[in-house]
Order: sequence, then structure tokens, then C-alpha cells
Amino acid sequence: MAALTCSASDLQSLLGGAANVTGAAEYICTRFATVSDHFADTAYAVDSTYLLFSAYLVFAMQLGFAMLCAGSVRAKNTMNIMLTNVLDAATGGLFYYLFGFAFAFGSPSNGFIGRQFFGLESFPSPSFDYGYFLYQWAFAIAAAGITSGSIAERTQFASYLIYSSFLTGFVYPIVSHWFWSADGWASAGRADGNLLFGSGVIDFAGSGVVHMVGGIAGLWGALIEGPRMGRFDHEGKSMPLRGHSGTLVVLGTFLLWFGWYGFNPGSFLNILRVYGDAGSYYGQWSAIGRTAVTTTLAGSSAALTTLFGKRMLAGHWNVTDVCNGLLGGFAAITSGCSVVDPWAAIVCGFVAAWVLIGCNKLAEKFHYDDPLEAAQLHGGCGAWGIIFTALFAKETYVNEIYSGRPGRPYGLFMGGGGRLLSAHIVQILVITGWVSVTMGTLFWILHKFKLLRISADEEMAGMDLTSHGGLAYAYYDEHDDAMQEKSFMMTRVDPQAV
Amino acid sequence: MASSPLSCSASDLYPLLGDGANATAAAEFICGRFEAISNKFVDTGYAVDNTYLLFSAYLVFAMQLGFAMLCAGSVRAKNTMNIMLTNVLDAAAGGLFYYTFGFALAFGSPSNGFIGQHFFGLSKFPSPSFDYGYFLYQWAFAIAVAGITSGSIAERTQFVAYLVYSSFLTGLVYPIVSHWFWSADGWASPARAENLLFGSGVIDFAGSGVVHLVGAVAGLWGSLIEGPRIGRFDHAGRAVALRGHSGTLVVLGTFLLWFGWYGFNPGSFINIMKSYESGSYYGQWSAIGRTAVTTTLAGCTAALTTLFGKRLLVGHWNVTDVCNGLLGGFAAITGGCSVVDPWAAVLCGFVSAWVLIGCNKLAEKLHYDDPLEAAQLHGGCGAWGIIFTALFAKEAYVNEVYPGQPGRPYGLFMGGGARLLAAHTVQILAIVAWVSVSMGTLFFILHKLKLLRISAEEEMAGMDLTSHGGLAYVYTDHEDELKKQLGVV
Amino acid sequence: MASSPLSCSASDLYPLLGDGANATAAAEFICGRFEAISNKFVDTGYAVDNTYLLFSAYLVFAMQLGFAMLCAGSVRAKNTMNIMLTNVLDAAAGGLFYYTFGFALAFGSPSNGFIGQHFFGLSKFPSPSFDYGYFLYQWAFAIAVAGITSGSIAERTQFVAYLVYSSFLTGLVYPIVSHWFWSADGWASPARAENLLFGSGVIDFAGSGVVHLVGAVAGLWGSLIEGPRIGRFDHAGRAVALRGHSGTLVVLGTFLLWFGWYGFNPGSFINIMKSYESGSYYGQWSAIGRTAVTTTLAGCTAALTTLFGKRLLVGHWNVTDVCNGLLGGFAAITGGCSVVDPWAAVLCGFVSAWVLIGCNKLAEKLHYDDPLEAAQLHGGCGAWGIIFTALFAKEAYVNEVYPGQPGRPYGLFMGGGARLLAAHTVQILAIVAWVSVSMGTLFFILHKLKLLRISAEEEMAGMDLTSHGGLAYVYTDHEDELKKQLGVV
Repeated sequence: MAALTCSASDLQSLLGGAANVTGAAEYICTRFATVSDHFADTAYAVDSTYLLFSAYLVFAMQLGFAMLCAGSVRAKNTMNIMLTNVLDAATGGLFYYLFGFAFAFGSPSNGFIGRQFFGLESFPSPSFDYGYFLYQWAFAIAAAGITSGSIAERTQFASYLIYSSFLTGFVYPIVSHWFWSADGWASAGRADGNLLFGSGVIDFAGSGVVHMVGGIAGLWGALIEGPRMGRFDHEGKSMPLRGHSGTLVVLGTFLLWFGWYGFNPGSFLNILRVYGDAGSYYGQWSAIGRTAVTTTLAGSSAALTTLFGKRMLAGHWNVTDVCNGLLGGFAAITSGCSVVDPWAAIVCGFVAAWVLIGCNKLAEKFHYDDPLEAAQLHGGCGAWGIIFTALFAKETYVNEIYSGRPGRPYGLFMGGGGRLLSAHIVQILVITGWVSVTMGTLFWILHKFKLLRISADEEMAGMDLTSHGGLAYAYYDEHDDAMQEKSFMMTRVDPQAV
Repeated sequence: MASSPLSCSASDLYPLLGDGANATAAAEFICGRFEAISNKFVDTGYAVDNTYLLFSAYLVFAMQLGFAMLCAGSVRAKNTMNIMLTNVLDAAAGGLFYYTFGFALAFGSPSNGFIGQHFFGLSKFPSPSFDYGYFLYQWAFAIAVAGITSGSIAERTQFVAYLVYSSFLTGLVYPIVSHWFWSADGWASPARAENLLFGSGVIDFAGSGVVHLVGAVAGLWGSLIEGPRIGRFDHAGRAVALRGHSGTLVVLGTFLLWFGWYGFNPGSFINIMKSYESGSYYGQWSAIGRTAVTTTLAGCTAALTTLFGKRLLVGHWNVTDVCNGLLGGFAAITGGCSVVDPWAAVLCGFVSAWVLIGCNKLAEKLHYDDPLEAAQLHGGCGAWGIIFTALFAKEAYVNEVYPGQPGRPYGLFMGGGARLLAAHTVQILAIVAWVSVSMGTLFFILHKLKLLRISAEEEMAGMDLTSHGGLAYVYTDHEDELKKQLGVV
Repeated sequence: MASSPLSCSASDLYPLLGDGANATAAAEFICGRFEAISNKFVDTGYAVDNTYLLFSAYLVFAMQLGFAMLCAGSVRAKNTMNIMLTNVLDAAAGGLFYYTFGFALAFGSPSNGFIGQHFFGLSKFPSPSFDYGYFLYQWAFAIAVAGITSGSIAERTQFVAYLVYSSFLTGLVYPIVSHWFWSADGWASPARAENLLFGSGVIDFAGSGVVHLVGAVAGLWGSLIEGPRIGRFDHAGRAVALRGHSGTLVVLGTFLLWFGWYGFNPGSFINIMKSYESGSYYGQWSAIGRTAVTTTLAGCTAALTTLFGKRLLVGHWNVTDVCNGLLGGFAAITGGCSVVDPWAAVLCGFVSAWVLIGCNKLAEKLHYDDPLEAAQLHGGCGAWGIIFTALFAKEAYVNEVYPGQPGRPYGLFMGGGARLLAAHTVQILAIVAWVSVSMGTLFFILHKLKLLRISAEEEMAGMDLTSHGGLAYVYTDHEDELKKQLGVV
């Protein structure tokens, strides 16, 4: 607003000889004041519109997760996994409202945990509005969604309820406080000067904060539970347990892609912001468009790489793998999407695809069973994304987005030195450490209390029948037995079968 | 947009500039620019508000997809095509009817308090008061109503009967109700110029009553007159669950509805660029965010309450019930989403979950069969939502959202007196009465004319085979044998 | 954005302020502020327009999901994975090709009228004329084209052939066509500086020709050269319907396409904050709303027409046909959505439904097999849409949407003369010719190289088992036995 401020006393002296100088000056200046107020209103309206619709898109990712998970498990566990996805959103909503948001963004606070806005009290404030809460909530539930994939098909529902609320309400908010809150000890936008390695961590939309957190939590859960029955045969050869519907996998993947346009470009939070001089065609709106483009290109190249890579390794064109590769590319670009050039995004996606393939090989070797490859995908590619950002972050973009501190470090390969890289390595270590300590312990306790894994016969029968009151599909009339043997559909469903 | 201090008249300014060589010219020069500025603000306002309104309308439209999937998943495989066709046609037929006269009857002011009378076929459109985006938004609402009803009478209604009631509902019954409560002329509108109902008018912000209750009461009558599906209650009169054929579709539909509800509730503000006090961070945009939050919280609470409630009552964690509970919470908060605090929304969701459970118990006892629980969900929870608003509406919010009448009544429990509650009770009665008279009669006539319900054979075989040319699913290549088995040529 | 009356030069103002002590300073002081204001309006304009454009682009992208589901539902279960993979790759491969040269060939001005030549790999991006959001939006259009074609040749095409034609189409054939009609330099563009085609240029607002006709003609040739699927026509040459495996997916896909079309048509305005006359309620935002309405009405009418038309012809209420009819209506209105009145859109939809029915009859007679009716739907209705625009384009709208050339021709039936019709006929011919030459040849070469069609055994077994590692659905744990049954190890 600087150039718009108009003080009557200044103008007065200038207008000099006019009859009623004071009057004229005030008359003119009040109008300028009104104009600048109107601009303030406009900015709030435009930015809120942008943020809210981005939040809605991110929410749509929860639908994507639900469909992806449903398609990737066997038919007999569909209802179970979908219920967890619905509840991620529902429980997430309550917990994040009560204290999650407060832990994450409740500044003024220390560098480790926030402590204002419990239950959204004294909301909205000049710094935070409801739209921002909604946006952050949509992020929080995504993390829990990732984890539920890793431990699918063999986890007791009660233990799901416990870890999910713990993750969304406590573990994740604290991590996001570290890296995203203005007070966070590793935040790149930290209010007081001393940034981590003079740079802070540039995890723009959360390769680490969201994806690695969810991935590591799932890793521990799946490790402690052990693989599903029949996943590895007696001599330890791995037997793929295919999901029951490729269509749902593709549906889910596309919905996630759709939602990712809220996840990455939306993380700018506001669109009406100029870089440098006002009146230029280049501003935050342009950076937002670039972010959407980098996101798209990273996913695309990862998908193609997986397609041909798998063709050579496995011998057929596999759509499920392509979908996972695509998502891997997105998970990787998430952290650097706003500070890299489109060409770099292609590199990012290319590598991410191989990272995922490698992680899967590794998981197979160690008899680690993750029905959705969630730990490999969000953990492996997420970690790569963090490194990638530290290598390819471009100076100008970094300074535009994290403005106010000239000469901050940027990508190593772009000539920005190693300080950003070291900060990002610290991020990976810290996240891994913190999530392992908290979630690992939690899962271990649940395990000791025999609350974690379901019984063998439950697992054989499928959880839908044993704990969710029936199978997901009944394609033929329950009374009409003529059809049964004719089809390879579901067999008769007895609602009372518990 | 152009608030008074921006208006600049040369005649005021030039005496101030006084004896300057040609003060008049100077004044005109300066004022001309302020003129231009305030005009540009008007343009900006229209652009921003229309962007907001249009994308909200698109989200509301997405709810139709949600309904289609939810309905499809909740019926048996043999009736899938039938129910989905009704959902497609709700949107298609709705579009034409609402264009030709629906919108006119609803918002065609200036008019009397009972029915609108302008803009038939969008003639004289756009006007300073209504733009095309607004029509699109209201159309998306209208088709939702028919979607609700089609759920109640699923799996046993003749397609012709559907075509008749659907056009009648979207084209006449619903528009008139929305005129009463949402048009500036409506007899119960909170925005009308003078003599508000109980000095308050009805605060049904996004339509717990206007949309959900209307659709539900219509469905209730249809379903009552038709009677339950064959096999829904056995000889002993015990209820037999006729489970839908795909839980996945139910969840897909529920999430899509949730997604669309962010257009339905926050979108009902129609415009976002409206400051409550210029230059402050708190304005309509903030109220819109709050509305999205209350909506979310109400649904979340309802879902969790249903989860544990059902666990205690039935003994397993049932995702279909959770989805219905969730939607019940949304239907309830819809009426008051913009005028209550988040904590109140949590309360709203908690109660609505129990309301739904209660209604279902009741329906079972009375042998009322509603394949989608639509009447219980949208009717029961919708009615609760109307009451809830009358109890918890907050003074500050009410005056921000419905400005211009200082000191209007607000929530009873918030110390706002009972006049709002009275108005809302009237709303429930008026809606139930009007819809019962209009739709009830219609369904009864169709019934008498033997046009309402399909034959028992058709019902056993499934409508997809008998009237829609084949099953929805063919996972093997042997469909023809399949057809033979079912005795269909 | 900064409209002239806002520009303020101190040298103009200070003589007016006359003998004021230091009039110059005062003038500069005041003008400096007006300077700042007009700059802030520029910023606001960019922010609003980009918000609008980006979310429109996201909606258009959602259409790819719609295509995937529509295609999946319309093929037999044994080829589901194959068709969905093509849809995923349309988006993925399309992204890379369009980034590296597609966008450059389409919009790389300054250039000649036939092909663009700048911005390869988005070098020198963003420029004052193009921003990243615009690239994203155009990319979403490009991948839609390949999606259309993959429908026509579904269930019998080798995957390698798909990879080849898809990249050729998205990377070269389509961009060149879009350059002709949409780039400011294009020889048939309505926006080019001088010597417009027939003094008018082609008004193909959102691409009935550029997108739909191109995709359809490509598919037509592919499908013709491959010949029909095994069993599509029996020995006597009678047509045997090979029904898709899931009506639910068809409806899901259709609704998603409808949802995305609101980004496709209204989004093609690219910017929303443009007043036709500053300070008035009527501006680009209003035209955008109107476009959304015309789009809706065309689709709705087409759906209803198909419903009753098919009821009369075939005897049952068929949801799949209604969905195709709906999409046909959208494909037709796409070309003229922004320049016609709502009533004309109703007409457009009505005719397009019959065009589709006619094309399908024709295709059956000629033993042309198109699993998704893509050529009939996007080609037939698309061509009709181009003609329709030339007949019903309204003068006022044409001049608002394509300003700067007063007195340009408009719809024949609206009294605008036949020059627009002539231009549009040329468009149809040019597109058909160019796509036939390029894509036709390509498919023919692939055919000669035995790379186009899969073997009969593969076709019987289904491509999912033979080349995609397994069926899409496993509802029981007995998949292996299943495979044995189907004679696959």
C-alpha cells in the first residue's frame, strides 16, 4: 500500500494557495484511504476464494485415497479399508479442530509445539482465517490416509482408531509446526533470524511433512504386524495378492491427481501477491501456474518411466504400477514444486520412478508386505523429493517465495552451496526419528496388548464378514441361487455371519 | 461496491481548491479519476463474485454425481440402471423445466409472497439483480431435490411415474417453496422489506427445509403409497435387510456429496467480496470459511456418533451406516451453517446422528421401506436442522448475514428469544403441508391409475432387464444365457 | 486493465492547480497515487483471471478421469485394464509431448498462419502474452483429443500402436489444427490482425471442430482400417451388441465429463475480469455464466430427446444411450456456446441427438464398429455444432466475445449473412482433410507393418490377460482357477 498512503498534512503544504487547503487535502486523502481499504477487501476476497477451492480439491484426495485403497485390497476387506478412509476424515476433523491445529500453528509459541487456538478459540485472527484451518485439516487427514494403506487387510479396527487419532491429533501437527509454522525451529519462513543452516527447510507442500510422516508410520505398523497370510510362501517366494479392482485403482489415482492441484499450487495460500513492482504480468499467480506445471510434468515422466521400466523388468504393460509410479512422482515433486524449473521436475519424476521400483524390490527381499506400497511410495519417493529440492532449487524462485532474506542458500547443482542440502538431510533424519519414536512405540504397545493384528481365521474369512457386517459386493440376488455357480461373483452373503 | 466516501463530486471539490487558476477543471480532473476507480471496483466485484458463485455451482452439480453413485450402490444390482437413469434425468429434465418456468416461479420478483412471475425462459436476462451464474446455481439446487425423492421410491416404481412426479416436483412444488423462503418477496423470507414473519423470517440458509425436507416428504408419500419392496418384511413381519449391491459405490457417492456440499453451504453466500467493515481482515470471506468449517464438523461428529452408536446397537462397524450418518449431519447443518459457531455444529451433528437412528427404528416398526433412508435422513435430520438453527443462531452472525434489520431475533439458547423458533416451526408445518397436499395427491392419483408401482414379476426379475434393456454388469461373456435363466427373451 | 481515464500525468494537472505554492509537487503527489492505483488494478486482474483459468483447467483435467471411466465401462471386462492404461497415458505422455513441442507448434507466435515456432520446452516462459496457467489449460485440451480417439479403436489395438499414434496426435496433428483456428496468427482465426477468412474467421469457441472433430476423424480412420471386433457382426452380417461390462462406470464417466465441461466451455474465455462497459453489471462474467447455461441446456435437451427417441425406436429406456446423447449435445454446443442464446442451445441439443442416432444407424449399416460411438458422437455432433454456430451466432455476443472488428458476420438465421457459414464449411473440410492425410496414413502404415491389430486369440482371451498381467476384477480368491478356465497359464 506504501505508494497509496496519503497524509493530509503533506498534501496541504503542497496545495499551497488554494482557498481551503485543509479541506481540499482531507477531501482528496479520505478518498485515497477508501481506495486502499477497497483493495484490502479485494485481496481478502480473491485470496480466500483461491484458498477455499484449493482446500476442496485437497479434500477430494481423500476420496481418491478411499478408491485407491479399496481397489488395491481384496474384495473381502473392502468395507474395512474404506471405513478407515471415511474415519480419517471424520476423526481428523474433530481432533484437528480440538487441538491438532493448535499444536501445529498456535503461535506465538516455541519452536517445537504450538499452543494457541485450541478449539479455534479467538478465531479468526489477522494471521489465520477459517479457510486456512480447513486447508490444513485436509492435509492432516491425508497423512493418516497414507498410513492406513500400509497396514491394510490385517489390522484390528480398534487399533486403527487409536493410531489414527494419535497421528492426526499429535504426531503430524508437531512435525508441521517444526517446518511450516513461523515459529518452527526448521521453518524457512522463521520470524526470528536464526534459520537452520541460515536457510531453513524448503518443504513447500510436504514431501517430508506429509508423505514421509505417513510413510514411516505405516512402515513401523506393517513391520510389527508382519506380512499378510499367503503373501510369502513357505520357501519365502513372494506371491502377489492382487487388489480386487483395477478400475477403482485408476479412479483413485486420477482423483488424487485432480486433488494434487489443490495440494501443491494451493500451498501458496494466496494468489494476489506481486513480486517486485506492481503492475507487472509476473507475480505469485504466475508462480502458482508454474507449480501446477512442474507437478504435472513430474507425475507424467514418472508414469512413463515406470511403464517402460516395468515392461522390461516384468514383461507386461501394467496399469497399477503406472498409477503407483505416477503418484510416486507427485509425492517427490511436492516439496520442491514451487522452486524448481519444469525441466527439473522431469528429472525428479524420472528418478522417483526408479526409487519406487528399487524400494519395492528391497521390500520384497526383506519380506516386507505393504498392500498399497505406501511406505515405499510416500516414504521412498518423499525422501528423494526432499533431496531433489536441495539439489535443484532455483535462486530467483527461492527468493520470490521465501522473500525478505536476500542471499539465502539454494540448490546445490544450481550453485547455491550445500547448506540447503544439509538442512534437508536434517529434516529427513528428524522426521524419521520422531515418527519412529512416537508411532513405532505406539504400534509396539498395541502389538504387546494383542490389539494390533486380527486372528488368522478372521484374516482368511475377511474382515468385512467378521467385523463390518457383510461383504462389499452382492451382484446377485441373495435368494437367487441359480446364479451363484454361474458367476465368479460374490457368494451368498449372510448379514448375520459374524 | 462503491462506498460513499469514494464518490467525488467536482462541485464539492473546486471551492476547496479555491482560487487556483481553474479550480473547476482541476476538480473535474481529479474526480473523473475517482469515478473511474469506483467503476473498476464494481467490475472487480462482479468478476470475483461470479468466479466464486460459478465454481460453487459446479461443486453443487457434482452432488448429482454423488447421488447417482450413492443410489446405485444402495440398490440391488438388478435395478442399478433404473436408478441411475433417474439421476441422469433429474439433471436433464430439471434443466429444461427450471429454465422454462421453475426459476421464474421461484425468483421472478417483483411478485407476491407466494409465487414468482418473471424471467420465464430466462427472458430479460441478465438483470441487475440476477445473472446467469445465479440461475445455474439455483438449478443445481433444484435437481438435488428430485434426487432425494427418487431414493425413497427406488426399486419398485414405474419409469413413467418417475418422469411425471420428477418434472412436477422440480418445475412447480420446489420452486414455490424456495420462493417463500429465499426470494426477497417470499412471505417467510428473512430478507423481505417489511413485516417479517414474527419480525424475523425463516433463517434456512442453504435449505435444510427448502431442499432436504421437501425432497424427503415427497419421497415419504411416494414410498408409503407404494408400500415396501417384495421381501423387505417377511411373513412374521420381521424386517429383512435387502442390502445394496456395492459398498464401494456408497462410499464413492458419499465422498462426492461431501465434496459438493462445500459448494452447497458456503456457496449459498452467493458473493464473497463483501466487507462487513471495509479494510478489516474480517468480512464475508471469513464467514464463508466459517461456514465450510461448521459444515465439516457437523458431518464428522455425526459420522463418529453413528459409528459408535451402531457398534453398540448392532455389534459391528458398519460403513454404510457411517456414510448415512455423515450425510444426516450435513443435511442438519445446512439450515444454520452460516449463523452458528463451530462448537454448535459439533452438537448439531451429534444429535442428528441419533435422530437418524431413531427415525430408522421407527420406520422399521411401521414397516416403512425406504431403500436409501432418504425420508429419514433428509426429512428427520433436515427438520432437526431447522429447529437447531432456531436454538443456536448467534446474534453477531445473524446480523452480518442478514443485515439491514438491527435487533432481529436469534437463537433461543443464545438469548435471542423464541420468535425465531416460532418462525421455524411454521416453516416445518408449511413445508410438510404443502408438499403433502401437492405431491401426496399426485402419487395417489398415479397409484389409482395403476401407473405407480411395477408388477411383482418385474420386481423379481429386476427393472434393468424388463425396462432398461439389460443388466448393469457383465463380468463374463455369457450374458445371454444369463438372460435365459432369468426367463427374459 | 488500466483504463485511460485513470492515467494521470502531472504535467496535465499542475497548470490546473494553478498558482498554488508548488503546484508541480502537488500534481506529482496526486498522480503518483493514481499511478499506484492503476497498477494495483493490473495485479488484481491477473490474480482473478489466473484463479479462474487455473480452476477451469483443473476441471478440464477431470474430464480425463471421466473418459477413463466411460471407456472402462463401455468395453468388456477383459479389456478394462488396457483401455484405462491408454487413458492414463494420454495424460502422462501428452504432458511431456505438449511441454516439449506441442504447445510451441500451437501457440508459438509470432509465426506464420500454419504452425507456431516458439516456446519449445516452455523456454522464455512466462511471457506478457502467455502464462503457465494458459499452458496447463491447453494441455488439458490436448489430452482430451487422444482420449476420444482411443475410444474408437478400443478392444483390438496393439498397445505399441496406441503409443505411436497417441504421441503423434497430441504432439503434432492436434497442435497444428489448434494453431490454425485459435492462435492469433492462425490462417482461419477470428482474432487475427488482418484479412480474416471470409472477413470473419472461424468461430470455434471451445473446439467442436478443433478438439472433437479432430479426435473423431482420427478414430474413424483407425477403426476403419482395423475393421470391427470379432463377433460384432454375425455371419449374416447382422449387428450383435457387445455390451460394455459396467453401466455404473458409464454413468460415472458421463457425469464427470459433464462436470469437467464447465471448465471446457466457460473456461475458454480465459479471463473473467473484463468489463464490456465499466461499472455495469453486464460484463465478461455474465457472458461466462450464459455459456455455462447454454452448455447445460444443450446437453439436457439432447439427453431427453435421446431418451424418448430411443424409447420409440428400440422400446426401452436405455441409460447408456441417454449418456451418449447427453455427451453429443455437449460436443455440439462446444463450438458456439459463447455466442448463442439459451433457446438456440435447446435447439442445438435437440438436433444433435438425432444426428447421433442417424450416425449410429449409418455406422451399423456400413459395418463400422466403434465401441464408444466416439466417431459418431464427437465427429457427427461436432460437425453439426460447427454448422449450428454459423446459423445461430448472435450479433451482439459475437462482437463482445471477438471485439475490435466492428460489423463482423454472424449467424445466417440471425440475419448475419452466409460468410460465417462459408468459413465454417471450410473449417470442416480443412480438418477432415488434414487429419485424414496425417492420421489416416499413420494408421495405414502401422497396419501394413502388422503393428495395428492384435491377434484373434489375444482378442478372444482379452488383452488384460495377454498383455497387462491379469484381469481388472478379482471378486473371489480363485483368480488362478479363473485363468485356467479362460485357458491362460
